[in-house]
Amino acid sequence: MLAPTALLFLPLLAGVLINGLLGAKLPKWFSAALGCGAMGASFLGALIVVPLVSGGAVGDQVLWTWMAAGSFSVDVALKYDALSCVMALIITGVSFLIHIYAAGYMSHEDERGLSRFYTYLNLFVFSMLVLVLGNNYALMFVGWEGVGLCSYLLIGFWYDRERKTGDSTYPSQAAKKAFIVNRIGDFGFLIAIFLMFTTFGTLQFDAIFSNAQIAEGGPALMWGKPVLWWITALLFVGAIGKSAQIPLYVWLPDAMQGPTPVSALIHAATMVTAGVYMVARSNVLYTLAGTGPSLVAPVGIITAAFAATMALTSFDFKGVLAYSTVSQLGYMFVGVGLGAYGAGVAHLMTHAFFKGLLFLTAGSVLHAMRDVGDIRRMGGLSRKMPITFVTFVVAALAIAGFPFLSGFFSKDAILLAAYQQSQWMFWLGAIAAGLTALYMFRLLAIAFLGQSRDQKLFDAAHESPWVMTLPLIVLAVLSATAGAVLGLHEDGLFYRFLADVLNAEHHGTTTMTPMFISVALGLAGMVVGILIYRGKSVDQLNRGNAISALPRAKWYVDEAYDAAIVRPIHEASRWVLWRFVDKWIIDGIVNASAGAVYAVGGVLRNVQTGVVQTYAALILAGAVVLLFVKGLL
Amino acid sequence: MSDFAICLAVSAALFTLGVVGVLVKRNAIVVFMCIELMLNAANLAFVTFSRQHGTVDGQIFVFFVMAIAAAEVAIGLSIIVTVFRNRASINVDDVTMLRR
Amino acid sequence: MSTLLIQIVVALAKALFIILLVLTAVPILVWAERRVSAWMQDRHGPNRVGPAGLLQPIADGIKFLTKEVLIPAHVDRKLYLAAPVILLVPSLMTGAIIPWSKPIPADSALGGLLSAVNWAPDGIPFQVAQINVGVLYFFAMASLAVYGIILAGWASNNKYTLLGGLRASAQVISYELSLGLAILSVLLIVGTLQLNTIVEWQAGGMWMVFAQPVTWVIFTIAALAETNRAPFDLAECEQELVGGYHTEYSGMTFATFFLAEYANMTMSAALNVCLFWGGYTFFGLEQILPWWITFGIFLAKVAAFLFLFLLIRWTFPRFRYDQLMRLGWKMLLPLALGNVVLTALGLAAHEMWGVPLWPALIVGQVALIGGVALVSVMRTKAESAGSAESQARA
Amino acid sequence: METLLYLVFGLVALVGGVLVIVNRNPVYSALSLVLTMFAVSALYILQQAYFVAAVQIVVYAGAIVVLFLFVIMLLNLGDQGNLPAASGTRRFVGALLGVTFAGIVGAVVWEYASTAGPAAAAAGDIDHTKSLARVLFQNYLLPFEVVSIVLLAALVGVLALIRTHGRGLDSSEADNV
Repeated sequence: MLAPTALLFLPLLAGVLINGLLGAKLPKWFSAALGCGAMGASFLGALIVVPLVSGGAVGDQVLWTWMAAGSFSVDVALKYDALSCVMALIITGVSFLIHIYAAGYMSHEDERGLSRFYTYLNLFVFSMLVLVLGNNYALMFVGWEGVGLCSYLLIGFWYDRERKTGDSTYPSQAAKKAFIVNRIGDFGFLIAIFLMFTTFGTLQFDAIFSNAQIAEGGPALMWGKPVLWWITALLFVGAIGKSAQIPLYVWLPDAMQGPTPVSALIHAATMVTAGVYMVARSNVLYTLAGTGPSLVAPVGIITAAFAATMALTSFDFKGVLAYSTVSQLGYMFVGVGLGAYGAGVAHLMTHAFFKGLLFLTAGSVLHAMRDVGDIRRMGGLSRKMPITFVTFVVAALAIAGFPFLSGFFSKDAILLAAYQQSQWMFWLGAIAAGLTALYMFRLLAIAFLGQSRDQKLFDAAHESPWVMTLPLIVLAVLSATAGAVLGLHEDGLFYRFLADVLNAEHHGTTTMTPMFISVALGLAGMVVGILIYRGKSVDQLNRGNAISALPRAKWYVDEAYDAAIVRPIHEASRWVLWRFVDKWIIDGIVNASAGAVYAVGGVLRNVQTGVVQTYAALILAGAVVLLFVKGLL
Repeated sequence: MSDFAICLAVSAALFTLGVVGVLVKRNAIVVFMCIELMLNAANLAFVTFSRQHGTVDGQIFVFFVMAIAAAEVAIGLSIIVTVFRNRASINVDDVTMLRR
Repeated sequence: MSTLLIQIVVALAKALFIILLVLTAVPILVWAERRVSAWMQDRHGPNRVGPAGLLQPIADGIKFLTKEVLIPAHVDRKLYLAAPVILLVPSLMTGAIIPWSKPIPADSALGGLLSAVNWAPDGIPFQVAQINVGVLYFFAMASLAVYGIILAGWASNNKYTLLGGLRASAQVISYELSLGLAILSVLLIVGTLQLNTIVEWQAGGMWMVFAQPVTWVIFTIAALAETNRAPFDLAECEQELVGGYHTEYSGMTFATFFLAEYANMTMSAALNVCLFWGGYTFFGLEQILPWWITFGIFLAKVAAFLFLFLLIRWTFPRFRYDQLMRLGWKMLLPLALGNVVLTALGLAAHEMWGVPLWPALIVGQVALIGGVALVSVMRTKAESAGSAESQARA
Repeated sequence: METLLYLVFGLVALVGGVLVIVNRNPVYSALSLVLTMFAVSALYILQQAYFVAAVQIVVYAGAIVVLFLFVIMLLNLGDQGNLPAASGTRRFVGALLGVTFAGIVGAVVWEYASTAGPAAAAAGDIDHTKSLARVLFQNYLLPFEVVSIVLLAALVGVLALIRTHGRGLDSSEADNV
């Protein structure tokens, strides 16, 4: 197992080190080739792992002891099982495609920028692999923070871009926002880790899961809830932050300030799904604690519907996709929350394909439109960029749940689970599915169909080079066929593969009803979207109504946070911490100690005569005192 | 009063004389001489204890002290010469650059 | 208690005898020096007072004694007067460890008298003190001689004397090293510091000089320098420093310097004889001869050495100061070091592999001479090449 | 009888030590130092440390103090050599510290000496130069070598210290001498 491990991690590490340390001196083609090559090697490693894992149980692989203090011991150890190798495969595969795509998309950067970009990208994938392959929560947290760091670095990749007029967000601001909001979630995750250590005395997955029963039967920790409930709840707080759920989703739309491949990779396909992975990984705990149906799934379904409304009203190409991502992540949480872990992971995978593809087409469009992301200035692009258009259509159909495309299987598995357990969740999910189809085809209709709204941009638009379109095509094929080929239908290959890890639960009987409802709503959404928005002028688009005003303003969530949290903290910091604590107490202590040292020094300075004999006399005096004391003792 | 005690007392007194000289004298060369006095006092104590214990190790130490004293004097005197060249003085009170 | 007192008396008597011996030798030496120099320079020398001028030194002595001791102003009176004595005393003290003859047998008249108070089966040593660090004692006393010179130079409050004193101190310190190293190889061979044992080791004609010719040369040169004799008399060279450290001295104080110089020479020669030329031994004859004849043999050898010193003085021109330093530090010292190493190697070969001692030592000496020859040849070549190069460049 | 000699030479050593400090003229101080050296050497001889005694004379009297004198004369200080002693305060402080120190050390010495028994029996071996050499070159070989390196370092250090840039040593120093 050591060889695939090395193949998984070492090329990325080498890429990080070489590009990171020498990048500015390397030619651009080399930096790009190095980044992609390292990624490809890692993908190869993941491909090798899959048959090994499916061939038989592969135990944990302990590399070395990371830290040990008393009874606390954490190993750097990897866990190879069905779940982690599926995740590794998705991550490395999609990442590989996006790496290649980025070589075209980022070709306008200089040597420094390009090598920096690939350094971060490789480091991100490395961290992501640590996250999904670690066999304990500590190592998972390392990966968790690593991807958070890379996310921060990549969102702020164009840190020197000025604030655009009239735009509240710009890269460095968005990066900070993402980082800080994630901290809130990480705080919960950390407390959960501490709780697990005090409860189980270890952080290793297997050890915790096999002892989980003990904690479940233990005494209540707080507010009448057992400790396991708190652990799972706090873990989910971490997942909320990382996977952009209500109430911590606000960073994700702003994160679109990063380069589009980054949005595709980190903020659609991989990092944001880490929370889903974590819940799926901890399925034993969630099943025991019962947190899933009571906390995870409701949060997920509300997020799914709520984000869909904002996606429906956004005029930013990537903004629509960002809210769509939030929404789809909500779906995944519904899946894992309701015990349909397989369905959640399946949607994670299909989402990685079609949402990655959507973002890549967005990148392609932005590339053609000189980085203008406002869909009100697009229109009729299908004539200029046929490949992009076709792949976009495939992705849109997949996400809308068009029958027998990949999204159809995964989304319906989730809705089935909801239908079996909770009617209100199912209906909300079904409506959200309809909204999904609606906003995707709204986007399609405005951007690709009809007439051009900005002739100058339209004339300059062109199809992207093959390095960009090739990944589009590959992903389009995957989006279309993944469901059928990988057996995402009930008891298919995919579920059987994951069955060992994910205790699939079956509630009630299988029924086709939810499928028909959601497909009907989806198809309706598609048709309505096309019909309403095709050929609309800019004015018509801008004209809002009472219903659309609130979601268009993003429900004033940012403003509410600003008023409720950010401003009070700012003001308190200003008036209490700065004007009082810092200025009087801390500065007082610092100045007083400095003054004391100065005063003592002023006295002792007289000793420092520079005359050697003074020093000798002092030495002698010391010796005399020592001898005297020694004599007294 | 045994011979042993006499030697030790002489050693202690010599050492004290050396200490006082180092503290009091201004002439750098004389200060060095006083250091030699102190070393001699130590040597005397070494030899005395060596005799008392009936081993020669103390005398060996005397050789080492002498060798180090020779090195120290050579270095010290050349420092004095250098200082004198630069400041035309061998008064230790004039050499106060340690202050800065 | 009384035995101790008598021992002290005997020792004092011996010491007095030796001091008188040296003091008697000085006038003879003065006369000899003047006659020899005259002979070498093809002139008459002193020949008016007494037969062949033999009474001349006595006349000189009377003159010195009666002359006023003139003390210049601005001198440091105490040190000015003490300096000549400080110079003389260590050289006389050196005589304490010289074995002047073979031990006086107990059955002789004098020996019987002495053995009444200090019985020794092997006879009474004609030696004031048989110190077990004998040679080191000589070395210590020799190193003190410099105080007289340096203090005389400083106390006279005269720049010429001061320079003379400085030169002397630097010179003595420099050559002490070579002297010590030369003695060291002798000590290595004999394995003792006691001078009488060293002499006895050479009994039967196995004189050290035959085994250690190079050592002897080093020793002699260094000893000459230590005694400030020509060609190493830079401390008193008339042309540069008027009279050197004793410029300001006159009358009896000056005579004391004279005395000290000749006493130094005598002791140096005596030690040379003891270390390298068998002391009082003479090819085994000392076994059968009475002790006073061996005493005579010793005196004769010393006289021969003194004659050699006189010859050297009037033959060689004086060194320049830098030449003196170069000779001491760059030639004699490395040579002496090499000598010690080779001697030690020879001894090691003798003790470990049973190589006969004398061949081992001789091989070492020959190797040393060969090495010196090689180095000098190479240096000459390098110098000529260098000069040719510089000429070519010019 | 022997104790008398110990007392005499000890006294001489102390007188020499006092003179080193009291004399204003450094030359006299140096000579007083020689006196002390001789007295200490005599104490060594009384304790049958003949070799150490001889080395004491050779090294201290023969080399170190000569070096002192050499430097005093080389600098040719004139009046500057006769520096006045330190100020009253410093003299007082120095004397006070010295007396305190002497008191404490004296008490320790006295306590130790009064409890110490007679000299150990092996004293007969002490005077033997060979046994000294054996101990030095067997038990203390490493320190011996280290000391030789220290001396070498001192040699190099001295050369570095007194080097005057641009001028050779021979020309300047030799001319002065």
